[in-house]
Amino acid sequence: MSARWAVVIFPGSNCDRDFVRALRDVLRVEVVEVWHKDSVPEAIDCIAIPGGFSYGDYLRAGALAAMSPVMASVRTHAERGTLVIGVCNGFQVLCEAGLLPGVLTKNDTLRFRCHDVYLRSELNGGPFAGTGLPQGEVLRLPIAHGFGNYYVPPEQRDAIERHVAFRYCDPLGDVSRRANPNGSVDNIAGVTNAAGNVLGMMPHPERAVEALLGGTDGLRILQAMQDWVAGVRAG
Amino acid sequence: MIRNNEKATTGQGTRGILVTTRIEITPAIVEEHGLTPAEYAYLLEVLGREPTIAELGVFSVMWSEHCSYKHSRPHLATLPTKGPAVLHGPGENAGAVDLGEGWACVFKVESHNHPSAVEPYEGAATGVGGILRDIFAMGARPIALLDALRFGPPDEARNAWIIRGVVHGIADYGNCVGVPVIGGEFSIDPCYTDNCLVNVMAIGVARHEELMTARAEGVGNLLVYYGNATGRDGIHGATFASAELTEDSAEDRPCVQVGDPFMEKKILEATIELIASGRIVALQDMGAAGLTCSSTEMADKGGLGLRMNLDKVPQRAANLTAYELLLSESQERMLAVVRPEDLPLVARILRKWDLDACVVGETTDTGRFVVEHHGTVEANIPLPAICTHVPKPEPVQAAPAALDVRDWTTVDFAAIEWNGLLLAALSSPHFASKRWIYEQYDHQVQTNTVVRPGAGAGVLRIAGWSGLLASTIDGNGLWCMLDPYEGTRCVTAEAARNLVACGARPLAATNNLNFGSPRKPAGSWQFAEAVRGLGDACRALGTPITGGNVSFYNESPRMAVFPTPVVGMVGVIDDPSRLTPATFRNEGDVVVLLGPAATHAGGSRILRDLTGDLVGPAVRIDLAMEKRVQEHVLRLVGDGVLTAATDIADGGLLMALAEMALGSDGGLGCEIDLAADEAPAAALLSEQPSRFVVTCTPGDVESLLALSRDAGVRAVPLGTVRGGVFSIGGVLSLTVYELYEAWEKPL
Amino acid sequence: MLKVHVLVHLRPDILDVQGQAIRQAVTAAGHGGVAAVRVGKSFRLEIDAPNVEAARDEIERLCHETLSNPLLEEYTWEVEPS
Amino acid sequence: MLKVHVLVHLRPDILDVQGQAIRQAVTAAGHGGVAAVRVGKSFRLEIDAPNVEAARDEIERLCHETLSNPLLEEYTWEVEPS
Ligand SMILES: Nc1ncnc2c1ncn2[C@@H]1O[C@H](COP(=O)(O)OP(=O)(O)O)[C@@H](O)[C@H]1O
Ligand SMILES: [Mg+2]
Repeated sequence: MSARWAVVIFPGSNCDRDFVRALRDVLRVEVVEVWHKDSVPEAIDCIAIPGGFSYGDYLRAGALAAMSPVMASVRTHAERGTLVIGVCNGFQVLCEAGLLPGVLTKNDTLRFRCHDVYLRSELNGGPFAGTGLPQGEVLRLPIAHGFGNYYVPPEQRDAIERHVAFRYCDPLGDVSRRANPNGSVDNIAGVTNAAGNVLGMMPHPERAVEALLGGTDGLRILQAMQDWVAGVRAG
Repeated sequence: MIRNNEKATTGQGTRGILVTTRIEITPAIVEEHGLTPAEYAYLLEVLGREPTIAELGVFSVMWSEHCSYKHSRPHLATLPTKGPAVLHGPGENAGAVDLGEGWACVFKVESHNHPSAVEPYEGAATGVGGILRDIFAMGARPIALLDALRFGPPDEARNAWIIRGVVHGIADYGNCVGVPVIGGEFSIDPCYTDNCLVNVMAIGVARHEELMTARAEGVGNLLVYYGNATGRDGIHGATFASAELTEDSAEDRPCVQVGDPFMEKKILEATIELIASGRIVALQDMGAAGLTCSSTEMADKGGLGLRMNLDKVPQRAANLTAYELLLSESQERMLAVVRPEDLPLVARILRKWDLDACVVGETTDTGRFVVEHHGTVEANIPLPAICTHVPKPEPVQAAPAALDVRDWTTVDFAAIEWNGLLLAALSSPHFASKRWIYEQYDHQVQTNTVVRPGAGAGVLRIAGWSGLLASTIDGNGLWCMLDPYEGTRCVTAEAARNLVACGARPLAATNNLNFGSPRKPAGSWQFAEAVRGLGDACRALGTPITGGNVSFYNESPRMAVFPTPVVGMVGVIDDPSRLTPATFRNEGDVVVLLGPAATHAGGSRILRDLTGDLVGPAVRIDLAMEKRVQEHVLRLVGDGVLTAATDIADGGLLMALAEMALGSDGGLGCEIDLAADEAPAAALLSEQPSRFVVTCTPGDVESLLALSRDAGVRAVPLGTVRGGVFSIGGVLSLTVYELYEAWEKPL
Repeated sequence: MLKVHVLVHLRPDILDVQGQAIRQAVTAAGHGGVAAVRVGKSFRLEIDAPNVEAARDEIERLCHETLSNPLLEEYTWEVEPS
Repeated sequence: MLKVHVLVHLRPDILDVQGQAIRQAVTAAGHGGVAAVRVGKSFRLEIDAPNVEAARDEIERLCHETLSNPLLEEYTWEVEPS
């Protein structure tokens, strides 16, 4: 049984079409596009909040989108256990909306960075890893962001440690300072909420789903979500 | 106060109309508007009376070089613009070519040199905005950008500031709108110190039936304005872009525009929805000369007239005058021609994107441009006078400028230590890795990027189309300074060669002609020669010109830029499996040079940087030979013989080999031997065109050489691909790591 | 050590695209009373100078040449109590 | 119409990389006396309210929920003479 996906679109989203294409043409699932002034329909299993520059990223990345009408329905879904994945700007939106801990600030290099990075998966099973993406596995995915520097205040670090999903690492999986492209605390590239059904990450899984474009590691995350929904349905 | 609209409409207005603006048109004001006495006399004749200040402004911008192409048009008319693939040639917002299977590729290049020289960030950003609007105004979704950048040496603080600002401005704008930058150029020469060159090319795709034009039709159709409100920014930008930069330009404040990429993204999406609705008659963005140029060009193309009411124009500054409203170059504004019955639907689509549909006028059958403001007619001008029948400038006596050229043989090559020369060249900003630039650009958004920037042409897939689209942008001011005719032919050939190297068949070209003043003999002659060269090369290579842009007056009191035509080209890889890399792939592959022997090292970028001189003679090209070599390489690619290919251009064979090593993932280098009788200086530094470096497996060498012999193309085995080492027997020996350390120098 | 606070805002005749987008979004989110927003930059500097007089020229140059682009922006500065 | 000026700066315990980069750049450009730079945002708002009291809660909410992110930033605001 295939999952039903929603891709949320804000004015200024620019990875929405890429996400829809990855889901529809590569994963071959059913996708609805949800405009920011509308609500995510009830019968949805997975919500994707794509990258881009929602509202121009004016003020702070993701801050204005976090206030938009569609986010109320995303919140309801998230509380109910629907899987939510926010990528890049989507991650920033989820943090600004308080659905994920922390905040993303300016890269410490002060520059936008677009290139491939390596990520170590810290997920121990669950909806975004399942059995296909073992803990410690190294993925290669592209980043493209100017505000990917993940920050949580020191007093919250312990609390989120269990929810770290991905860390920037070198090709061998070593989490080093050199492998950190943006100054993120503890090389954090992605986190989940405490319940484990909301994931935010700066690297772009939807850009790594075809060998022609340089890699397919992103598919492993999307496929895990797909399998998880199928598993839950199957009971 | 007069209200003699009637008289004005019939062209018999009297001086009385001046009362509406209360500004007397003195000779000083006329001169300030860049009109010569002869041009002003022609204006008076056309109008039959003195102009209002608003009219003077309209004539001034419409007759400026930027809008009227008055100096360049006779030359540009000689360019080849037709071919089996051409759907729209020059004259539209952008050119369009057929890709097959119902797909069209829309592309064009634009410059934003002058704005970038005074406000690099906003100047470059708004340049990106402008060229993107040209693409989506044609009904195409922009899918890629390429940027050709030229600056003075970055060790001067002001140059460094301009460089960083320009790159940052392009990055912020392109990234936000979500169009990947898939290639470009970055070149340094002292001649660009006072006038940087910022040329941006955009590519879009559309289904044939979605293509839109800027030709208005029908009387009584509405002019619908949408996008940002109009302010005072950028007033007289077009005339500004047509004048030399002087000391005062820095304080030329009102010309600076700010970009709003978020608004651009909204008008992009809205425009694509509007066109898909089938309810748009014609469309144009408000670029140079804003509301005036966009509205009058659409009407004139359709042989119509226009009535406009400026009170209806959205405004974000208080008390804007008619003059300002007509000439403002506020960014992110579009103008559509819509049938009255379609207005509600158009407005509904715009509202989805939080945009308003503002009806600012309508088409008429009078052939005149009639503008009202606060109940007064502020302009009433016959359209042909500002759109087509522009005054011809007096021809400038074309004489070749005497150049101080040093012959390459006078360079003391015996004193050259080649290891050091190569490392120094690699770490110079001209040749150093451009990673620091293209990593600031989102080059993957839209998930079509098959070959990312870094080595050779950028390559895109287009979903739903069986081929791959390759594109490149190339220029070489040094070659063109030495000989604008030959140089431009070589530049055009280089662009085609870049495409051929990755396995693409060149399809069509666009160009940006960056020159000094056309009113001076040197500039005028260089321009004429360059255009002649461009035309020759495009005819020989079968790549028609579908559009372009001219940027004159790239000079200051103390220097003029080298004549710098920049050629953008698109090509098609019919069989995606034949995509060929530009970098070494396998240890043990054989390295082969294809093309004529090098005879001299004139025009060499490395010798220019070494000596500070113009080192000649000029590089020349045999276009028949060029075409033969290109066809041969495409044949080899088609037969699957090549494992990698790159063209030889600036930096000669030496740089071509170094770049093939530096771009390879695994640190592959090569061991090369020059023929015993070959002098290293000419062999390694010559920028002689029509040459490629290719590699093949050892098993394929014999057939490669045999095929080359049959094709009449010289093929010389040079050596072998080797891990880690980069050596040229008897000349230099380095490790790939040493090359890399010198090359990877972010600015 | 002198504490100097510099404010840089766009010139009034230049479109403040950020301010415009922020105003629209906060209005849509229910802050109906916000009629206008203009965004600028604030720099808090510490300058090694005994008093304002000694630093005035330096501060002016800093503001004019580095912290603002006079083509687009205007600035004000004041010394803050330390 | 109430004119409100909001200043948002990074919390003091957060490294201001941008401020640091600016300090280095101005030092390199010859402004040796600049010992520290911290960068923030300045918002000039016009709020449709008769007086400060009526608007205080709204302004606080705006600053706290929208104009700043309390994890990173702190804010101050004041009403300016109109
Ligand atoms: N300004 C730029 N923007 C984007 N990419 C660039 C820029 N300058 C150079 N590049 C990329 O870096 C690579 C090397 O540049 P260059 O040596 O000029 O290439 P080529 O010899 O293929 O013309 C190319 O892939 C080119 O597209
Ligand atoms: Mg090149």
